[in-house]
Amino acid sequence: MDKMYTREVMDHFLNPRNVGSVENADGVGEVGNASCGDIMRIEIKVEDDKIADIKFQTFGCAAAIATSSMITELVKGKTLTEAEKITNKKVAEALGGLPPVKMHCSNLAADALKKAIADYRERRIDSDSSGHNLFDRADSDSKAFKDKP
Amino acid sequence: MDKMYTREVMDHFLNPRNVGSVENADGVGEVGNASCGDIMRIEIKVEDDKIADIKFQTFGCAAAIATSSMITELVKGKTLTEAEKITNKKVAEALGGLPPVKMHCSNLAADALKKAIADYRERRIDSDSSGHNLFDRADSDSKAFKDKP
Amino acid sequence: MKLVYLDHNATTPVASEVLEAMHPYFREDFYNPSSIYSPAQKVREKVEEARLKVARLLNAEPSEIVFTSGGTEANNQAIIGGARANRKKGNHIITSAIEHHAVLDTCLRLEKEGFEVTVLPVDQYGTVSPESLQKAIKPETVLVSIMYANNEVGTVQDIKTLAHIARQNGSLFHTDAVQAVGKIKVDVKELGIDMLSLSAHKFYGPKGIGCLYIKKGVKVESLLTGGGQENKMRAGTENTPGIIGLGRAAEFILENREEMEKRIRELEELLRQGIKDRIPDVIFTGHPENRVPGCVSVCFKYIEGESMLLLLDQQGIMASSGSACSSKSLKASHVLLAMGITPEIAHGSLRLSLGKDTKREDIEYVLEVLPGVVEKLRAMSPLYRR
Amino acid sequence: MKLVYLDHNATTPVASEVLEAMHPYFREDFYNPSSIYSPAQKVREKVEEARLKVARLLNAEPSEIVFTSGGTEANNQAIIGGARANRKKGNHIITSAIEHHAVLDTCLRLEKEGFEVTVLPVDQYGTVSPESLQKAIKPETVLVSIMYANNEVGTVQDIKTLAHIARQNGSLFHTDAVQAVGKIKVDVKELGIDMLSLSAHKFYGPKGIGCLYIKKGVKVESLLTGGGQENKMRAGTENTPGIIGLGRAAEFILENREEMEKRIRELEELLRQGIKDRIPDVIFTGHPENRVPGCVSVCFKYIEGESMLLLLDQQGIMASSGSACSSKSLKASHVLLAMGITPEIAHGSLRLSLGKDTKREDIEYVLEVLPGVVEKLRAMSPLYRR
Ligand SMILES: Cc1ncc(COP(=O)(O)O)c(C=O)c1O
Ligand SMILES: Cc1ncc(COP(=O)(O)O)c(C=O)c1O
Ligand code: FES
Ligand code: FES
Repeated sequence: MDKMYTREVMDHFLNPRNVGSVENADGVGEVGNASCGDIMRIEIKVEDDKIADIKFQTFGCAAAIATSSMITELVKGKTLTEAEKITNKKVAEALGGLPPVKMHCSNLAADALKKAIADYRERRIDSDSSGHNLFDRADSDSKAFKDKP
Repeated sequence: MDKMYTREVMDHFLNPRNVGSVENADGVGEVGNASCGDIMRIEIKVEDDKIADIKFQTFGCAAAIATSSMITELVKGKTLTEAEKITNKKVAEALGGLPPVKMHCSNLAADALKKAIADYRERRIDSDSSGHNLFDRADSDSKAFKDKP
Repeated sequence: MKLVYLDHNATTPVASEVLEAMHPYFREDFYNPSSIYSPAQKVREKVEEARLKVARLLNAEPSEIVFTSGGTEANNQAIIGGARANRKKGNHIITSAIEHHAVLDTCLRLEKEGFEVTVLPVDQYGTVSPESLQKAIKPETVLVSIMYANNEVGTVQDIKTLAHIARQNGSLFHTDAVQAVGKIKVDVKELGIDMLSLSAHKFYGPKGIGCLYIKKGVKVESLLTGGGQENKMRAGTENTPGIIGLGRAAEFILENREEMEKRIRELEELLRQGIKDRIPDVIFTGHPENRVPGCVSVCFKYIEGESMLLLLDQQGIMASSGSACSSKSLKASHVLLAMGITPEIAHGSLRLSLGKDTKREDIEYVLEVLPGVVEKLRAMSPLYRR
Repeated sequence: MKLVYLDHNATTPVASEVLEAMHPYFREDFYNPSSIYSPAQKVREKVEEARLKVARLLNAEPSEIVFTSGGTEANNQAIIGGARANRKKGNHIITSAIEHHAVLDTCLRLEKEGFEVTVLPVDQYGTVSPESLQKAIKPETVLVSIMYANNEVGTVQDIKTLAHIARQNGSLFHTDAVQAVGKIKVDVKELGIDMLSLSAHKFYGPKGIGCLYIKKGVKVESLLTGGGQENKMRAGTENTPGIIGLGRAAEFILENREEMEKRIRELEELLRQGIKDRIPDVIFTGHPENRVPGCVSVCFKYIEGESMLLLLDQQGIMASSGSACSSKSLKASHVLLAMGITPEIAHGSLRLSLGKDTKREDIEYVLEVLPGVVEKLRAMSPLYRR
């Protein structure tokens, strides 16, 4: 008895913004689980404490893809503090709402972003103190890649 | 899932033969029960041990009416011994069969006839020995008339 | 031969508007409404639109409507599902002596499962008295199921008062409104009931579809398990043409019922008066006033119903009877017997039920034919004294 | 936009012959077949004629056919009714891991009522091995219910052998043949089964009607109680247009199935080969040979089903998926999981099911569109390494 997706959801699903990965990302967040049918990965480039670039990759349903796309649009250019304030609810609202059964996957987007920001912050501390290679780390962070057959 | 009535049943129901009562009947048989929805009354006139006249009255469904009509046709002119041999099955067969749910009311016809013959025989003994008025007896035999509001 | 259909309580023809509304969903828009692609989603919308229309007819919310395969399933669902889901409250069920078998037999089935069943009596008009319910109800009463309008005699119950008694006692109240919907105004909120059954084919919708209204918050176990359709309340691929037809029929009733009722009541009066004037020894059954429109239930003394129906059929008149002889049971109508009518008289019952297309000339034709039929059978009857 | 319907396992359009056969029974011959007057008796004859046609399709006797509101009700009726009526034999039920929810959930409901339920596993092709049944069956086994053909992957079981094992043990054998009837030959006598469910809308009949075959002498409790229709096995006013439509669809299948099967199998092969040739990293699911015609079930690695369906829908292609994301559950298809497919891969499942009206150009169109859809989603997927 659900309504199908809103026009905004369909727009972001069919024409997703900011798909892909950021070269030399400063922060990477990945949430979800392939066995549950959804994985969302967000990579950010940070300049002046602002999100200068952001890309996503998503394995999941149309709602998952649309929320990923929408959140990248919402936070691009924002300061990290502003970006962190984005809630799952805000993303869903920006999409004109999501069907109740799809709320669970909309939760992924804000979580992935927060994780990416946290990763960025952590790396700064790490690199400040130990100078690890950032790129290596981002890559090994992905559980999904390890699962890949 | 029953078939409806055969052509013969409908013919005897729509154009029942020998409806009514026999004046100064020699034997009367009544079976059934108004509360069960069926009463069959057969009156006979006997001459030379043969059924010279026979009439029926029936309160009941089409099958009850048709079997009454059919049995009167089957036994008219027959000797009492021949008439007594008529079974309910024979009547049903003569009608080309009856739906299974209607078998119970087809049982009435042969029973009513047997009762009429038995009544005739009994009266002969009675009248031989005690000379009771036959007509009175026939009338008081009817339970149904007493029930009548 | 002239055909006169006076058996609208048995079933009704699908209204042309309704059939037209159903038509596209057999072949063109045949999609499964649970499918994800847009043509199927359009069918889903139509299903939800139908739900809204049914809800509107009953003054309910769309989410309170569960589509079923008809009145029988709705009644089974309400009684079995309602009783089982609320067993903790108790194991006592109350119903009435004049219910349709879909209610009565279902209650008796629950009796075998350990429920206690009280069957309330009715008066000579077929009315259940609120006092008898008040007396019978007890803390363990899980469910009360009393029909809105009776199918044989048309008597309408005071559902509002009965439901109030149930509610005061914390018992669920269900009503079988199969014979009420389409004939009289039905407002679930005003009645204050928990569940209501209806069946589309009784009001110019298609056969094989109906619904159960379940008030928000009322717990009912589903009867059929499977694919999770109807909000997990009724499994099975949706009968989309049926549902859409039911919706359209509901709309039709909402728009036309009052005008129809007026016209039908007039013709009914004509028929009643005509029978009274022309045929002696008749007994009209059902409540003298609280009756659905169009139901003329009458017993002709000394004769039996099936024979009457067949003679009427010979002349193109279609009707029904509560006589056992016209059914597969051997007992006369439990409804008439419960009203205190003797079996003998009950066997002579005839039900003439009028509908939206019944015309004055139909009634006149029946009044021409019926006296002869009755006379012919009475002439054959050993119970009748000329 | 070109529309290509490849979801015939979900539902099928009513064949024009079938709709035509149903048509008179909505309005003109709308009579209740339980009524006594001749126009109603003519409808009764048509209902019995339909029963005969269905019986003929299955090689059963007409008296062994009970009409229901669909496959779900038939399954519920068979399992609940069969288990309850034969409880004295024992309280153990056997089913398989790949059943439709109408079977699986119903067995689980009986589990709550005190029955013990064994769910047999399947191999990678979705086949239930006779050995596993032989091992699981015991004196207390009342009922074995194993589906004939699976709705998601099309695998056909060796019902004859499985039924033989049940019979040897004195257990009832039921098969959900909803996806088999219309696609392959079904002969209840040859199979030696006790009960079989089918649903009209899966083979060009209407929605909301189906039937349960119950072998003569097999005791089954009725599910719906009420008016005594269907020889007391299924209460409720008969859905006459539905029943007559089911009968006509059965006749249609009897006449056309073989030719249809041949044509559909050819197109199916074209589709399979085309997918193999054009798209890397695909896994075809279901049995390589024992499969109903027209069911192409395939998993595309690294992507998810619902997104695929919606992109296909954008181009007019209608299909389905066993992905949880396209359903209301959160688990991937229990069928694919039972076959040992990992959840990750199961989420990328697509089912393309062909039907009688599928054309070569439809397949060609899908082969044009599908690679792009898969590629677009893979490009977005974090699981996919270009
Ligand atoms: C294998 C199987 N069994 C049962 C059903 C249920 O049939 P229906 O939805 O017609 O009740 C379906 C289809 O939905 C099915 O594919
Ligand atoms: C009062 C009443 N309840 C229930 C039913 C059952 O409805 P259906 O036959 O549509 O299942 C009927 C009619 O048959 C009825 O008159
Ligand atoms: S990713 Fe599965 S429901 Fe959205
Ligand atoms: S007299 Fe009642 S069934 Fe024949």
